[in-house]
Amino acid sequence: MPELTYLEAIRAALHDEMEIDDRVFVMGEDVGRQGGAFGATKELQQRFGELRSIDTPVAESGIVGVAVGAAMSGQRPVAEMQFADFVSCAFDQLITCAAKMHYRIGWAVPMVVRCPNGGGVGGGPYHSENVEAWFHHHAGLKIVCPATAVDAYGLLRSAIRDPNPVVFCEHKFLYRRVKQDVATGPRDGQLVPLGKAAVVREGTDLSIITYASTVQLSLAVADSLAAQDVSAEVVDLRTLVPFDRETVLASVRKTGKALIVHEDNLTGGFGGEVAAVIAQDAFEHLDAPVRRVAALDTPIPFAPPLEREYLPLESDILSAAADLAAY
Amino acid sequence: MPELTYLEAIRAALHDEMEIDDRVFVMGEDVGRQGGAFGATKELQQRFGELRSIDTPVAESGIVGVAVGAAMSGQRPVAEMQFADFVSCAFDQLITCAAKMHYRIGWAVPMVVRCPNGGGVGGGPYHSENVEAWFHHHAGLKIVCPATAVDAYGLLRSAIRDPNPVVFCEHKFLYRRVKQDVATGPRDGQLVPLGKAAVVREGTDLSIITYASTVQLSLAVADSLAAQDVSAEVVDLRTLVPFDRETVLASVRKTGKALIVHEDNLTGGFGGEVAAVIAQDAFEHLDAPVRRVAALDTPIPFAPPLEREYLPLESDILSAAADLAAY
Amino acid sequence: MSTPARNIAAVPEPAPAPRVSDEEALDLYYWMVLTRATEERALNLYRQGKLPGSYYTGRGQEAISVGMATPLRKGPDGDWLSPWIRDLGSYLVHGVPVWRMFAQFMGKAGSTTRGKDGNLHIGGREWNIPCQVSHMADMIPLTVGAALAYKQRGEDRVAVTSFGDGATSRGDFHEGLNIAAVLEVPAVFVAENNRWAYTTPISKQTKVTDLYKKALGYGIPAVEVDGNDVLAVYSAMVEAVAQCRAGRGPRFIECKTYRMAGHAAHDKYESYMPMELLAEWSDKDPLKRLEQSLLEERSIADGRLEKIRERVKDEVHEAVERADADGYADPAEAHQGVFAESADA
Amino acid sequence: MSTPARNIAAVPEPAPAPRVSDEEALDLYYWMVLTRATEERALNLYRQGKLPGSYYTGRGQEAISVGMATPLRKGPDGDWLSPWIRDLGSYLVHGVPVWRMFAQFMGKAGSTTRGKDGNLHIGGREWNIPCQVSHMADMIPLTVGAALAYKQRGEDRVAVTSFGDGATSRGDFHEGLNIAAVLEVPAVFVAENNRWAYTTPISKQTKVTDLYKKALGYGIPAVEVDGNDVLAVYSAMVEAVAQCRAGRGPRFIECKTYRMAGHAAHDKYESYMPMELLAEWSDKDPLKRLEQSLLEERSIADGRLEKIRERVKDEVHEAVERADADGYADPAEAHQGVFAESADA
Ligand SMILES: Cc1ncc(C[n+]2csc(CCOP(=O)(O)OP(=O)(O)O)c2C)c(N)n1
Ligand SMILES: Cc1ncc(C[n+]2csc(CCOP(=O)(O)OP(=O)(O)O)c2C)c(N)n1
Ligand SMILES: [Mg+2]
Ligand SMILES: [Mg+2]
Repeated sequence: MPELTYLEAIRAALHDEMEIDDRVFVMGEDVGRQGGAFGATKELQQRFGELRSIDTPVAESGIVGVAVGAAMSGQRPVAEMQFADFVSCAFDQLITCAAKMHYRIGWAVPMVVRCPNGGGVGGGPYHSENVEAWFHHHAGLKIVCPATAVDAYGLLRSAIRDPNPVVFCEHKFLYRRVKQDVATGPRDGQLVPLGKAAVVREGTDLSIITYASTVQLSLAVADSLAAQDVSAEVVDLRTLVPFDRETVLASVRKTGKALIVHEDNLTGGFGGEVAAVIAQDAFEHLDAPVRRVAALDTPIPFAPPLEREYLPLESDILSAAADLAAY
Repeated sequence: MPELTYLEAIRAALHDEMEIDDRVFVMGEDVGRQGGAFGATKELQQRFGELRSIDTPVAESGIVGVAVGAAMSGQRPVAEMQFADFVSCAFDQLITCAAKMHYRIGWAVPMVVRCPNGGGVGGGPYHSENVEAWFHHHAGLKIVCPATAVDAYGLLRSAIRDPNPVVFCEHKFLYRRVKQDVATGPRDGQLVPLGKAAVVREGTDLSIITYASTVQLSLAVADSLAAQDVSAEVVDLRTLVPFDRETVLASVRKTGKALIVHEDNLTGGFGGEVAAVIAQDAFEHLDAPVRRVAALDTPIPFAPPLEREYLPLESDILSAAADLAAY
Repeated sequence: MSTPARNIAAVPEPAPAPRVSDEEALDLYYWMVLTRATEERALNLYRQGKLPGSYYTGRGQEAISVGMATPLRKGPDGDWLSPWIRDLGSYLVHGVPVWRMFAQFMGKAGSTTRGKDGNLHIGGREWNIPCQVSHMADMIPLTVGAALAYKQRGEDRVAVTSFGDGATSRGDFHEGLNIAAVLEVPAVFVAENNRWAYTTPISKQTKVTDLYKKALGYGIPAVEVDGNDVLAVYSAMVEAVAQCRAGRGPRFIECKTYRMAGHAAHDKYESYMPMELLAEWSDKDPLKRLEQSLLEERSIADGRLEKIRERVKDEVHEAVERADADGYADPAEAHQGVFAESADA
Repeated sequence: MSTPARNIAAVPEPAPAPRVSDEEALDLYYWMVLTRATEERALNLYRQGKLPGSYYTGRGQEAISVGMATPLRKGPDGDWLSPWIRDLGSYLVHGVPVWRMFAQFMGKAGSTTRGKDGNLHIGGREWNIPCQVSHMADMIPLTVGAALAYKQRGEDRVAVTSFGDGATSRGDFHEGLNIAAVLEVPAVFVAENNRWAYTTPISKQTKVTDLYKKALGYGIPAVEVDGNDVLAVYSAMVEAVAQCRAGRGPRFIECKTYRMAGHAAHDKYESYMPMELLAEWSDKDPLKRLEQSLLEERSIADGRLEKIRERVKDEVHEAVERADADGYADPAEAHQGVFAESADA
């Protein structure tokens, strides 16, 4: 089983799906010969040819719209946004065409839009956004946010096979910083189903509900808490839509306390939805306020000290968790 | 004081601001000679000329981008989307340029984007959307959702004077169905400040927190509850950003129970954010789960029986409120 | 009487307009009469308060809707056709039964969307008609995507979409056409220049009121045809489709026409559309013109036309009855179908 | 040696290229040398790990960045200028002090964004330079809006923006240009055709690789100039600005050039850019060409150029020192400024 980075796992998933399914192809700016800005599609053009690894003009709306049409016509497009931030330009195509086609006419749109997400890389306001919460309001789109290499691989393969449009949020900060043994291979690779959260650490005193880049931070916080005799459970949502409400509610019902953590900014982030579900459906088990830790409600500043201020840090999570534990 | 419909109040606000401030102008598809699809800009071109009531090509992204540039150059543009739904095409300009300009460079962008919002008018999936929750995630945009003619007038004037980009959500269903005496006039018209919720009915047993088209429904529900000796407080948020958290929290701390209602669909709606704030900051006063009543998490169906099923009805609100009161 | 297509870009001259046989011309006549009759009936139903929403008519543009659809292959494995809201005729020609059009307008369960969408937001896999959205020009990139799929699989199918002059102002028109050109996909773009977008005259829409010239900016071969002459539209389409099937990349056809009524049934167009122009264009009515050509140039007996008109009358009558008798979908269906369970459902 | 601009649309012939005086030419030289020196220094700083993010150089495109900015009026009441990321020279010419450029790259408090944004996302009211966003072509509609404001108020100001060949594929390019044409606003669009967009050659960006031809689709008069000849760019710009100020609507200038390095400092461009072409274009280096023209055609003494180069060296040195010495903004500032308190702040 090869040890792969998160980024290599993504490339492997693309490769393996392309290998077993002729309908799968990648498209986007510079994805072909170059293999994309981050190398996620590297050598796929050399292996599968120009018709299955398509360099496009700079036109995100067009790219996503073309993917919708191809998906409806029997293909399985995987469109790359060079940075997640630019999916703003494709917002209309995603919510208007991709999301609502099946509901209206029963015609499936099996496609994936890959979005290199997230901050912590000195990218400034336009190369750091977390875009997952731009879409969960819009019924018809699935949203995936892997935190590990194994999940990146397994969830991307599931996303490609899913008959629905999937916004696949890859966290750039994790690309080269996270490594894992990943079971790959066109036939033997290990898929991870969409819609299932993972309890990545069991605990009894409080639940930290999180996804993507803040999963590692939350696990580190759980370690620190353990040293203080606090037992924290960590739930990695993995997919936001479908939302695994049962796993979240079961955890909170058990621990009685919920801390929701994401790198995305607070207001309108997915955490609000999670908090609302808990406040309605686990209310009777709650022993403390539902807390959220997230980034500032501002654009993402560029200068390193400002960006650090913007992002939720391990220490922010720890202090919120400790407060909650002591409540 | 003239009795005006909600729509007439909007037209009056535009007229009165244009009358006292040469920098204010309207632009959009068919807003000129025609006065817009709904007549909100009727006769403004005849009164103020073609340079202050501009018919544009069909290009929402261009329209909003042009408004941003004009706003930065000393004008006070009010751009109309023919239907709110089409603001999807201008999403990028709103979140990328309008929202983030001031944070980055301290250069104000005083503009308004008027969005005829909402369902209940047989408009189907693409002429019925509520778009307010597309934007609260994106720091830098104000969001206004009036429920009455007085507020429509007063909030629109405040929005035009505000130095920030404002997404002004007008509810089409209310356009001709809501009427009120409105104090108008370029100098004497009554403004309503952004960021202040209104307690439109006082009560002690539960708080119904709502905005726009569901305010009337909630008031009717409060009447029904009163007949059952339940005293419901109704809070009309009026603006979602800035969010009047104090008024909401004060109400919930008083009543101990919160029911959040909006016409927009549930998941990712603004109600999730409200619920999260309550679950964190009014937890100690809560005597019951935080409940939400909203539309289905689906596109908005066209056929009348399906649309009725989709929308939150007075009876849905009433039964949730009664449950909550009995909790 | 067919106006020859004017070729713009530096590409192979179009083949001479194909000879249209009498039978083919009569077929075009049938579809145009059916289109007109369906729309007239729908407008009446709207006025009687029997259709929710509003009603958008394509009266006067039937030569385009019928002419562009006729050369296409039908069925799930046929050509992709994504027509604009003026193009009721395209839906009929490409296979949608008349009664389902009425069911759609009424929001009934028999509509192709089961009442979930209205208007000409009609479609289905069985006809390879995607269900258009309201957002103008959005279907252009989708059409390019369908064409790309055919090219990827080496199929000689084409993907066709139509749109109005107003749609040419939108970014998706631009992005879609540019990508189509660069990727050399078999797509045909049909611009219906009826000189109005709601109340906006084309002079306020663009400085380049000959829309075929816009295709030049993308390197897409373009022709301009008389959009009120069904034989001209049909011939241009036959040629464009042939070029596409032969792998020569996308084609653009501008159909010059005029909007013969308001934007929609509720639009008081008399306040802004010059009556003289309406009268002038009324003389160019595409159905009248085809009729004349059939009677005078082709010496077809009026009886044959009369028979077609009678047949259509019956068909429309039956269609309305069937749609009327149809029920609404169960409200429970409003909850269903957000996600697909399988891609082939 | 100035290549005459080629006029495309059917509009008044441009006036003969204005005679550029020796003093003006020397001024252009100063700005080009300053631009080159600033960028070389910044690139070194990047390589030393002193700049966060990446570094984007406009080396080889200084004739455009300097030539287009020079004819504009400076200051808060001057012309709007929204330059592309290759156009560091435009910022300098239009008024931004060199040290603040370095402060920007370093993310320091003295940056025009107080470290909130990086790269050439630089601006401020005092120079009438909006702060560009990353999203290509987004600044085009904004520029049209600024021009609209000037037109509404009857001011003879112009609004100018530049962008790369890649940006022409985006919807906002299309919507912005079309609106500008229809509203006849005083905007100048400067396309910098350096034949690459990241790793994508122009042949995969568009079939119409002469970008001035795209302006035709909007009815905007367009010229094509040698983008490595600062006098040609300058002259075309003088003319375009004059037309705008005279109320004759928007203008489009395509500057043909070549990208002389990778997309950004981290880009291994050797893997995809043909070396022969780079060598060929290296001979056309705009700075060398201007130098030659000054020395040979204008017979200016080398000493004067040398003095300019020395002055620039000092200025850049001081600028880096000042930026280096500058601190970061207080982290508390990250919380501030989402909303404006007043429109004039
Ligand atoms: C993106 C978008 N903006 C606005 C509208 C509202 N709208 C519907 S049809 C129309 C005018 C259409 O004009 P045109 O494209 O010329 O087609 P025609 O109606 O003349 O056939 C407008 C503005 C829309 N449907 N989509
Ligand atoms: C909307 C959008 N998509 C993608 C990108 C990523 N990106 C940054 S620069 C660039 C290429 C720019 O090419 P061009 O416009 O030719 O300018 P040049 O770099 O050649 O000066 C790309 C694709 C972006 N900035 N914005
Ligand atoms: Mg039209
Ligand atoms: Mg370029």
